[in-house]
Amino acid sequence: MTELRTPPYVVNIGPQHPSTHGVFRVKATLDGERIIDAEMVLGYLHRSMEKLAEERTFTQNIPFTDRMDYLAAMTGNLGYCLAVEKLAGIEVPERAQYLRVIFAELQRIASHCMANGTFVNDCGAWQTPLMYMFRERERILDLFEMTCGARLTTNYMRIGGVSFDVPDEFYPAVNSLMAEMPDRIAEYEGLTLDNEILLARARDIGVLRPDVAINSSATGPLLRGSGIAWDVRKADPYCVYDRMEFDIPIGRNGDCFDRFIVRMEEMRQSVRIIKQALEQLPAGPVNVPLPLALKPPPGEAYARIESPKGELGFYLVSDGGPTPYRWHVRSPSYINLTVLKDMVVGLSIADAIVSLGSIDINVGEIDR
Amino acid sequence: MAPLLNWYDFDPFHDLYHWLDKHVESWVVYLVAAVIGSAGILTFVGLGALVNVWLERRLIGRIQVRRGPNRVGPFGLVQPVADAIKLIQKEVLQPDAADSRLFNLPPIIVFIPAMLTFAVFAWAPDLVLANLDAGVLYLLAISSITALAIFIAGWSSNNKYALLGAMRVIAMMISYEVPMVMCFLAPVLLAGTMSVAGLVQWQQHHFLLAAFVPMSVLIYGLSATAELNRTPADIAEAESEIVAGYHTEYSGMKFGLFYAVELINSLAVSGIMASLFFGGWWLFGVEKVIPAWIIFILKIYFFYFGLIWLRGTLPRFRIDQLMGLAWKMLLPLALINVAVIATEVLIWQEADLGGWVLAPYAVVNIALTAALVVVFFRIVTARFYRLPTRVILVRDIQVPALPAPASSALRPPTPLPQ
Amino acid sequence: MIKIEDVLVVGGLLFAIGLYVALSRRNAVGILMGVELMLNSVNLNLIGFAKLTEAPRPIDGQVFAIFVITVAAAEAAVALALAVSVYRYRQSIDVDKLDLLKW
Amino acid sequence: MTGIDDTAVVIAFWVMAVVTIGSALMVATVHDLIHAVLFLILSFVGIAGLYITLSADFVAMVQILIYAGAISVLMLFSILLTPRSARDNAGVSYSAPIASVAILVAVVLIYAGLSTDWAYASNGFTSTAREIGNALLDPYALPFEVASVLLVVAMVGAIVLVRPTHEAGGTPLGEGEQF
Repeated sequence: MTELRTPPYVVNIGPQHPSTHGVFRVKATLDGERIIDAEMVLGYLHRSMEKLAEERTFTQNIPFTDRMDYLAAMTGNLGYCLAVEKLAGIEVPERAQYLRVIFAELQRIASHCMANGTFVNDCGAWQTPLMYMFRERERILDLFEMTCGARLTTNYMRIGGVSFDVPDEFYPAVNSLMAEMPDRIAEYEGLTLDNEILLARARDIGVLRPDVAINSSATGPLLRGSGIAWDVRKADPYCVYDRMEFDIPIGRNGDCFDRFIVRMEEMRQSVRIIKQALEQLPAGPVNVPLPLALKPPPGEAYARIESPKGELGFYLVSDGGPTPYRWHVRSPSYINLTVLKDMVVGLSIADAIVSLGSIDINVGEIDR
Repeated sequence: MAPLLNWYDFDPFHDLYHWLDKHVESWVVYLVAAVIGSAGILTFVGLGALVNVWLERRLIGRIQVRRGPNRVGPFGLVQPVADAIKLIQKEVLQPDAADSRLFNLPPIIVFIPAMLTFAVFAWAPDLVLANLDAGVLYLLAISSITALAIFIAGWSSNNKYALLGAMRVIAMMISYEVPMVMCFLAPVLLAGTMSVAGLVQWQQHHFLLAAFVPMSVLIYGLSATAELNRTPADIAEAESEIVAGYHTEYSGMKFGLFYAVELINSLAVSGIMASLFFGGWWLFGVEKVIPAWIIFILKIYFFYFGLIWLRGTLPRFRIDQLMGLAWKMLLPLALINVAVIATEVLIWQEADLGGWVLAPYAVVNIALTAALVVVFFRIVTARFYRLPTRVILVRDIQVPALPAPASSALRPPTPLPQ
Repeated sequence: MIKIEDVLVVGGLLFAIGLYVALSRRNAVGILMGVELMLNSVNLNLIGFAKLTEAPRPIDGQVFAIFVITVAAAEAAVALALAVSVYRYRQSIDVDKLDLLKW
Repeated sequence: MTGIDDTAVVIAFWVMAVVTIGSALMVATVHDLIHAVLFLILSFVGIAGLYITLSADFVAMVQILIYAGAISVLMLFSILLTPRSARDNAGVSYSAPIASVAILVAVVLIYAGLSTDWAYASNGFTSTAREIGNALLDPYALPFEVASVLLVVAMVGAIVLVRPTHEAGGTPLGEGEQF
């Protein structure tokens, strides 16, 4: 099709499009079906969180982090709380640290289920893999619900710990889920990884070279898919990740398929971490008493965690008052999205959608 | 039992026909037969569309570990009616810049080939609405009209997604018609007739054609999904890529018509598959116990189930992959198939062998098909299995040494002014 | 009663319309459409003769029609390829503008 | 038997004739080239109907398959490959003399058809598909082979024509041209 020149024309993929995972627009210039230029247009979901946060107290800002990456609220909470704790110098009780790890990893599994399910959807499957993965995501959300009462926007992590200790019925539920999970992941893999159509759609599509990945500061499965073993949990351990044993999965080729299988394997590693954390879970308080209006000393702090999408960083500046002076988020979705243009120019629309799906963006986090 | 069997064997119609034949002009008989037959087919198709809505949603639900519609009526059986009422109530929008004269045509035009297909099916030994001499060719000819309707829909919507969908349909239709014609050639050669009823009759005397032309069955199955716009070949309405393809701009009952036609076409394709390759109403003598048309409908639904299964299982091809499949895989296979079958028929006729020769033919053809498909499949998929489909696990952070970045990236720090 | 004259009248009208279209269009595809109409009218006549006149082997008319359709398909493919390639060089398929051989 | 006198067939013939001629006239008169092609398709389908009334069902199927399914689709394709500005169905400025020539041709053809003394018959065909097949492979075997060669040549020719040459990668499209 490329040789037979047709007049180039512009197609707006989004903001209302089944595959943009929210409201975000790719202004694609097409020659036939081939994309010759792509321009990301962001801001349809901008809620001005960073500015709003400057008017609210440190504690009041936690719900914002739920609503950034609403598919991974736990990790959003965690990153912010870590930053505030670093700023104010708060020690978190050990049990809370373990609970944070458990819930962050559960959230990672849930988020990866969603990411991989929608990725196969983007490849054209008719919802089936998504439904399979939702089955387990549902049980994880049930665990969240029994612990903190919310399923999606959990607001569970608090400054100085977590809001509630886990109830008694949590342990059998999480244990049975963790016992089943490896089989389930094997089931997903059996259903997808050896499917030639999926391979044809995702192998060698949207290849991100390692040097480009590093130069564009991509993180998370996107970076690991390109074959670079980088994980904030290993590089800069927070909570109790340094006591956990887990491996970093990396891809070989840096294509969409590699990102997909990296996520698959990360789920398995998360199960490993959760099992270890449950074994080591000590007794004790789950948070420390803090004043209602927390006033960290003047200064700045940056805390980063490995969220399901990549490196989630919170940069906070305090002027000694009850509200942050500056509240900045390094959101992985936003930074990972910047490589999309390099990936998709020259590909067809279908491939562009697959590439976009493989980055696993969340527009709530991009636009904040 | 005999009187009971009568009414649903459609024998009264035969009597009516013979009675009419004696009393009125032949064209009146023809007209009456056509009206009754069309009414019967319309009934079947109308009911079929309703049943299929329920069946498809329900089965896809099963495949997707959920329940599917189960609220409206027992087992959600009234769901299609609820769907239809909803669709009728919805506002029918039309884009301002649409070509309004053309915009309203496609939902009607797509119905024509969908309905016409059923005319040549042999529902029972003597129950054919139009026993066309060139029935197989007729099936191919009218299937091309669907693509035209889809093209008009995509073109007149004045929507870029719709136009992309329309272009995809046209390209795909041209490509898939070729292997489809080729794969129909094989059974026609073997049976020596192009009439669908004739093919069924041949199978009654010999055996299911699927045993002798397995390659055609495979090729037709794949081409049919492309012709139907169902996964894995639903590139014309690829939801995740071009929203809804050619029917992006259709709403309300206009969309409903497209939806119904898709289901009816699925039935039609299943019917073609059942008649041409799997014996139509014939089933090893069972048709003497159960009315033949019930057997035929059951066969149709068997293949329809296969289509639903495919939809629930497979991702979608990319357009160029789909084209490649047609031209690089299906067409050579179809040509080989035709050559083999032609040779066999030649040997059969020239050497004046009996019907027994079909048994070794079946064995040879099935073995050949299996071998060829495996070989082609290996060749096509070798590229994807170049790399393992599992990840590498590493214990620790390791950042490989990268080639030095471009000069602009690293600058020596500028000394501060004194 | 349909006689051969009826077919010939229809065919003649169709041929005349095709001729008009072929001669009066500026667009190359339009000209091709006219040519196809003319070929079709010829086919109609051939099939009419096959059915409605005496012949030693009546099917010949239909065989001829098949050949005409074959040739028409080949001709359409080449003509449209020409139109596309002309368009590529001249950005137009308006035959009035293809006057390179005029001086 | 000097013609077809089955009432239904006669009615069908004239209905199809009106459809064919009417849509052919529309081809000559509509402004949008796409509409013209669609009317052309209707005309082709009408001609296929005429074939059926003249008991040429095989040729009718081939007609729909080739004309409505392939040639017109090719036309639509090549129209879509050209920009919107080139998609009018305008006639040349001197269309009046052409129309008179066409009318003259029609008159001559119809007069010739009506004035000739035809050997009327109404031939029946048992199975046109079989008869055509036998005719193609027996008396017309050579033309049949030649036709296949012609098709191959046409296909190769078409591919060669649209294949881009490297030095003349085609002048880029007009800047403002968009769909």
